[in-house]
Amino acid sequence: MSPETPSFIDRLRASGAVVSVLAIVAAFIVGGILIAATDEKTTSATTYFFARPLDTLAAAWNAAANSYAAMFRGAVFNYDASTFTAMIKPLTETLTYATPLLTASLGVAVAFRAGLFNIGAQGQLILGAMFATWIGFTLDLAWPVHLLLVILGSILGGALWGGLVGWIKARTGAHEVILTIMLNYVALNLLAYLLNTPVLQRPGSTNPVSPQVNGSAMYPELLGDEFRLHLGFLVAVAATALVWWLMNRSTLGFEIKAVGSNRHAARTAGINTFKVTVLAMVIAGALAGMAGAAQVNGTERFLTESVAASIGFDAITVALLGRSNPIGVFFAALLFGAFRAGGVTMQVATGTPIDIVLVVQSLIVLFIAAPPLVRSIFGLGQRKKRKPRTPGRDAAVAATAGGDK
Amino acid sequence: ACGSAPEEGGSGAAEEIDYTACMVSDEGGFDDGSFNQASHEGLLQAESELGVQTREAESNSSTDMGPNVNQMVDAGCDMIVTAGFKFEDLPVDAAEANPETNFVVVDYGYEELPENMRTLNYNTAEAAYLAGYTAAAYSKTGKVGTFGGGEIPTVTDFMFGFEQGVMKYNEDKGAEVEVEGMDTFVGDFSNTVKAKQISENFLNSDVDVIMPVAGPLGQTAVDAVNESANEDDAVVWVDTDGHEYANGGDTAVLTSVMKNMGLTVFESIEMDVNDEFASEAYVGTLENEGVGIAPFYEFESELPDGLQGELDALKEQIIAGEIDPLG
Amino acid sequence: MSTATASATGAVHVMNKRALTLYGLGAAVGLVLFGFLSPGGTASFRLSSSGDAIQLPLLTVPVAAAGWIIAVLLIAGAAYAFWSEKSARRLAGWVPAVFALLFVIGILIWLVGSSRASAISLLSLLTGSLALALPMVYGSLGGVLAERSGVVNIAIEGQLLLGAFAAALGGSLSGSVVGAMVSAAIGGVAVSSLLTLFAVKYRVNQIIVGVVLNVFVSGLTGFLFGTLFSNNSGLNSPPRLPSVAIPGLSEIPILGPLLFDQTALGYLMFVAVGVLWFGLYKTRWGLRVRAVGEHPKAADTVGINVNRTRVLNVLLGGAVAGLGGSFYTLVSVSQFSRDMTAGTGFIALAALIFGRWNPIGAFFASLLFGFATNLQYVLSQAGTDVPSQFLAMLPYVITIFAVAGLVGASRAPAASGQPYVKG
Amino acid sequence: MKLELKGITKAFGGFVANDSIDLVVDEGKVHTLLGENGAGKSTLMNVLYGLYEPTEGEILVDGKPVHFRGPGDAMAAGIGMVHQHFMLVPVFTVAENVALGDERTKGAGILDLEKTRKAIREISDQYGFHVDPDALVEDLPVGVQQRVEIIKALVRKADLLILDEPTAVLTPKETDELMDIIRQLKGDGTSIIFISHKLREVKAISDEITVIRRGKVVGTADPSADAMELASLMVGRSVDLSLGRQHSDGTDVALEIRDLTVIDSLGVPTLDHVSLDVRKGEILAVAGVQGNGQTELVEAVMGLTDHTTGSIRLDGVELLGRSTKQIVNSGVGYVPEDRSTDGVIGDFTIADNLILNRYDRHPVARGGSLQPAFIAENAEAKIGEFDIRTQSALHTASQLSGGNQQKVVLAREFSRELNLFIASQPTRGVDVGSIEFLHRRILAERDKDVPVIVVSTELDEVAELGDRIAVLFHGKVMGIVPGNTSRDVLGLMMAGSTAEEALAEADAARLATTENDEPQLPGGIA
Ligand SMILES: Nc1ncnc2c1ncn2[C@@H]1O[C@H](COP(=O)(O)OP(=O)(O)OP(=O)(O)O)[C@@H](O)[C@H]1O
Ligand SMILES: Nc1ncnc2c1ncn2[C@@H]1O[C@H](COP(=O)(O)OP(=O)(O)OP(=O)(O)O)[C@@H](O)[C@H]1O
Ligand SMILES: [Mg+2]
Ligand SMILES: [Mg+2]
Repeated sequence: MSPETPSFIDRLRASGAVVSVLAIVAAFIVGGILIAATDEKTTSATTYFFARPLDTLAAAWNAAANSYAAMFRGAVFNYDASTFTAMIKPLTETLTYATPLLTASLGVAVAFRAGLFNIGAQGQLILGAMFATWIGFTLDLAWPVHLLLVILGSILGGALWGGLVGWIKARTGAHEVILTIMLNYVALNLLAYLLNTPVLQRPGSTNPVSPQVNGSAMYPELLGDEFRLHLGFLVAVAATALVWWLMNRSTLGFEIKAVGSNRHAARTAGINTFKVTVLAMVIAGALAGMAGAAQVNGTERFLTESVAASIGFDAITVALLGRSNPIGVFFAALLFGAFRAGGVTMQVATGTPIDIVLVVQSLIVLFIAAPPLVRSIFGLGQRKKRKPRTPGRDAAVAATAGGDK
Repeated sequence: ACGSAPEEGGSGAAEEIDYTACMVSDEGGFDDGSFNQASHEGLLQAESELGVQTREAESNSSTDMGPNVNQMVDAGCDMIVTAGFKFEDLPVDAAEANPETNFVVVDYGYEELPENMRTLNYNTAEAAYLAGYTAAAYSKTGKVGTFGGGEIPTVTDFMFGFEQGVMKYNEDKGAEVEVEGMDTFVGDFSNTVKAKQISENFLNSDVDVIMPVAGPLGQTAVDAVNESANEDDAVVWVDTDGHEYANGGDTAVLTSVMKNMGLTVFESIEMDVNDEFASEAYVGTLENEGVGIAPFYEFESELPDGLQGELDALKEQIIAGEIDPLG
Repeated sequence: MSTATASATGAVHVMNKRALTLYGLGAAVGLVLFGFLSPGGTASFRLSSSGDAIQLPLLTVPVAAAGWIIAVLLIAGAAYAFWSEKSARRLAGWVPAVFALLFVIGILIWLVGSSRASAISLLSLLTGSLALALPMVYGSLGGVLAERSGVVNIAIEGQLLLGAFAAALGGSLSGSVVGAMVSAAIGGVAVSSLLTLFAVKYRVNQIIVGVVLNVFVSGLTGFLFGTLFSNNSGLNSPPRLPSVAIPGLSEIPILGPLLFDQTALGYLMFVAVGVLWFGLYKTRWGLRVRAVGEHPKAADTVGINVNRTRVLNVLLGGAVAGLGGSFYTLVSVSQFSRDMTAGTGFIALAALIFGRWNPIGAFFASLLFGFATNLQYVLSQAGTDVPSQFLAMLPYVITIFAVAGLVGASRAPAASGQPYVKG
Repeated sequence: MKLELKGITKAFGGFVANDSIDLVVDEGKVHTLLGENGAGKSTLMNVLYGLYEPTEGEILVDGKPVHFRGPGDAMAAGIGMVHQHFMLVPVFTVAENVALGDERTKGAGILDLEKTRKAIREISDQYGFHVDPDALVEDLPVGVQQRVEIIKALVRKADLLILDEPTAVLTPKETDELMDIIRQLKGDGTSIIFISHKLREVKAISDEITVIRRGKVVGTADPSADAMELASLMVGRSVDLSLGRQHSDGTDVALEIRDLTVIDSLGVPTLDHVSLDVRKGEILAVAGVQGNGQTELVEAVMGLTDHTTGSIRLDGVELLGRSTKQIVNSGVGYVPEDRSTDGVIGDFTIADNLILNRYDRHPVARGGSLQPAFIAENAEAKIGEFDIRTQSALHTASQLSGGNQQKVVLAREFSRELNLFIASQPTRGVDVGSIEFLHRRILAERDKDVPVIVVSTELDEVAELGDRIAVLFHGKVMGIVPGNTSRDVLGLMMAGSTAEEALAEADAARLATTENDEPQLPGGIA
């Protein structure tokens, strides 16, 4: 068995399910306080707080509870809906949101394992999306073939952009954090440029939008027209499995982890660190590129400047939350997908600004990563000390610690 | 936000009626000091004056726009307004899938409209033309400037109209007022430091009238002008009336190129409430007052006499189709 | 991680192929672009603005001639570099700097020559570079402070943003710029204290904490902006921080307006860069901080409290970055808006790495960014045929070339990113 | 200073590393701690130095109980420590390292390094250290780094100096110099706690010896005691220090190195036209002071150096120009000098470290896919065979002690048929019990007719293992001498004499001094 850095799941187990649940509860409480504090009914009730304090509390409770209930209805199960379809739709929305996030996060995770801090999923996704879109609307092919080409194109686009980072890093030792940040901006500007030229701009339009991709280039919907969930999700699941195999069972994964943990020892053992650095970034880019196809050929159908949304950045958090372990990443991506989906419903139903989702989301990550804090918040005693371990140095940390080459 | 949003449920709120009007913003959000905010005010106006229920959703990213629209449908909205071109084909798909719900699309048009859809577009170049003419007439240095947030038609239309207005002034008066910045774009609609610097670059190179077409970033130009040593520097505001909306606008805003989105959104809702909704591609023009320029307020006295007359004449010519504000 | 026994064989004094390639490439580009592909004509630079006391004449250079001269100098520089390499001499430290400067001047003349501008205001270009760099400088100084003590600070963006927000709120409530700036610093410290709480106390991966804190601050400020500020615009109208020209000095041509007509934040920036550099390299405090960042255990064994040093440094860094954030709402624009820092914190992160974790390096790296960004705006203002999107790429592409070629592998403080556990 | 430790107990979680240890160190005496790897010596010293809080027990300085909350307190009480792994900041200068924590300032916190430089020069002159205060520590040889550590303690006026395995990384000459320094310090009244696995030194320098096993004091010994006796006391069983080996002349030449030249990044040749032969079934020991090209020699053979010219032929096949992977796959086994950096991957499990250089070969992998079952079986087998002390094959390598990490490396390299075996500093920092084991394994490999190169700065090891000994100086071979060549001759060659010169000089010296102050030890190891 290869070593696995403790995954999100491991953390759950290790920190005790109770603590994890409490972490989530704590995050929701903080979010709830924010919601209540800025809720108009609550604030107006505070004006007569001393007369009827319970009013304030009730209003605060209502404000927070309604928001969260809406979030749940939007992300998991809509118990208010009348039809079965509407009831389960939230779950499918969660999966739809999670789809591009999942592969992009896997990309970030693979790079982490190679000791590279890849902030460039955003740019890699854009390149993938450009390739996928172009293939999607220029070619006229039968369905599975066309879609397959689109996926390959997105992989190629992302791989190019990621590989470029790997190559420069391996050749010159330039810090990948700088390279990826810069290439994100370059990709974005390149996209903006191409969307204003005939290469990607919709004929007859002066807006920076691409034509719609052909039906044959689309991921088909999995559960019919009622749901947005598309085949891309299954492809992402397959990619997860593949990455799991890659990182835990394949010789290439072994090399990646070896270089990521100790490039000197890896080199001494005969591993070609140059090749591995480039390949790891190629794979990372390819996975992020696939997210581009999921965006355009799964849900959006056409390409705009905002195709990457904040997926590339969320991917970093997801990868870290999943401890760079494919299975951990999978569940972390679902969690984030649920937040996105739930946030939309919450906003529509209760008018709570969607930004609160970001707050709760980030608090959950922090709390889950620091069980002792949660325990002390809830006044639980320290658990029996586990056997002390050498502090696990994450590959990611080693990565920022410098371009020692 | 620029200025304060009108308080909802203010005085004389109308009786509540069983009608829900909904709105979805693009990534800018309803406080963007631009088209999202302007459209949003139409919704708030409908709430207070017509007594309709409202729902609103901001899109945090492009991925939220589709789900937001769908959520609105599911929430039983009678009308859904989408603000901004970024929704693209999304509202059409939604409109076709939900014939019971009416859709209003701001700042985007389609070749064929579904029965239950109204699009609201604005020929901002017409008003910008007048503003350009005014700016040229006002400029003491003979240099005016404009810049955009991103290079998109809803932005560049303003800029082209403005440029043509200046050209017209040069032609009519034999002047040589230059327009700078036709290629200058901040690159986004949020980076205030960059936008501020662009404004200062203009002022440093003796441009004395700036028209920023960059949503919330327009405020940076107002601030730059208010801070500049030169008393004459001024801003041409866009979308709303900057005299009220911009922070410190009263001392800086020469005029504004107004795009009456709030009003037209309100009117669309009103139509539907009165069962008069019709599928239509509305285009706001000088003629129907969907676009226009704001009064000059304090700057009135600094403009050449007779300017108002010239502007009125130009307006007539544009309405009559004798002048193409896009050149 | 490197131990005390790290051998000297990794020393990088020697020039390598990569640097040589870059010199060659620079010379070749110079020859082809500045020489053969010169747009011809003249390029004019305005050296003073209309309001200045002393008016300087327009500086006009013949583009072709200047291009050839620069090309020849670049070739000479490259030849010198090759010769040094061949004869195994150490290249003098000023050579890369002068080479890069010549190259930038060449590009500048070429770009101005091929633009439609009658004249470019050099002053505006330079003052603008400084203004664009300002929040970046503060951000990267904040980062330097944290990373020098061994804590990776990805949360610069969040510190700037909360600083901007707090300055708006604190300024509006107190009605004074000092109140605003103090609030901004407190905002930055608030982010830092979360960073230290999780990263130092609970030893959560520092990068996770940083990344997450950025999201947290974005969400929090966005939420409060949408609720608190949108209902009370009075909370979002901070006072302005005025520029103060230093009498006399500010009248010096070029340098005067550039350096001596600044806001308090501008003057403070120069002071901060200098003080931090001096502090880090010349004082007891700095020696200890650097030791903690390089080899915490060694510091511990001589009685230095590692985690306390880290906490204090990260907090101080937060105060600096937060203060920089106040630039957004006190100088740049008169109110807070959502996500108004627009990724500057990440560029600041790049700048501090580019600047090799040194305050002065970070300052110049930020300045390079500011310069490239403003060059783009100054050129586009006059009108050029280069698509705006390509001009917009300029700062980023220049940075990539710079880190890949001239700077290369930079060495982070060795313990950066690693929580310290005794024993 | 007189130091007393009374009933010191230190537990990590449930694991007791020190179990009520009593120890008395008298003023001006050298008190040695002996014990296997992991016996708890370093832990005890860390407690004494204030790095660890003792679970129980007390420390008395000159009869008064003291309580250290951190190393600062210990230093203030006059205790200095030179750690097993140096506590120096590599990118700092010597002066900065010495000043750290005890800075002289010009007021207002501004450093006054000149004062520190002066102090360094004074101490350096007094003890003949030859340390440049402005040199960067990372550029210094380990021996000099160690002197910097000692200066750090002396500047702080330490009355008691702890030296934790100070000689593990030193050359014989450096070791001799250190011994002189210790004697000088002792003469000045400084008390010293000395930890070493090298019995020769221990016997030469100690005034008292305390032996620790599994965290407990198991006895004291007299410095004049027999080395075998000491070793047995440490390990708890009888150790046969003499391998009783036969020298071998080997058979056919397997490895031919011709005119091997390596240029470093500064353009300086670190190996200069080196030519060597290694025969099947012989051990060629390569001796030399660190930094004279031994490292480059083995790295060149492994394909790890740039700018390498000449020829390296193994069984007639040219290795130069091939990738490290090709060289490894052609049956070259390699134990690198720095095991924690180059030998193992700390974050990887022991099982994975055991397949680090054949992870992609049958039967570890099939078609790009690792075979976990095989990897697990392999790990169990090797852990048993090499007596690697761990609870599980899934523990990470960083959880192992140095000696056990070394066993992992050796187990990995001996997992396959070898055509050449190279070991660099194979027993550095390893206790006598383990050394015995490791040496036996290396000899066993030779006896399988494999050509072996052992690089060591340890003269005892060189003499013990080498069938022939090559001495490198400044990148050149000073000569190749038989395995039984005396220490004196080897020492001279390492300092730059040719074999002939060295032999002549050593003979002269032997005639001059008939009495030898180093007691002869059996078996030559000790
Ligand atoms: N921080 C720690 N946490 C848990 N156990 C530890 C820790 N440090 C040391 N140990 C355990 O304490 C025991 C003693 O270790 P120590 O380092 O004192 O050995 P040593 O005698 O110095 O060995 P060596 O001769 O190899 O230097 C070891 O078995 C080790 O597992
Ligand atoms: N945090 C820790 N948790 C558990 N065991 C530890 C910890 N830190 C150190 N150890 C153990 O302490 C022991 C001694 O560690 P140390 O690094 O001192 O080994 P060593 O044998 O002295 O190394 P070397 O021979 O390389 O000098 C090892 O067995 C190691 O596993
Ligand atoms: Mg030890
Ligand atoms: Mg040891």
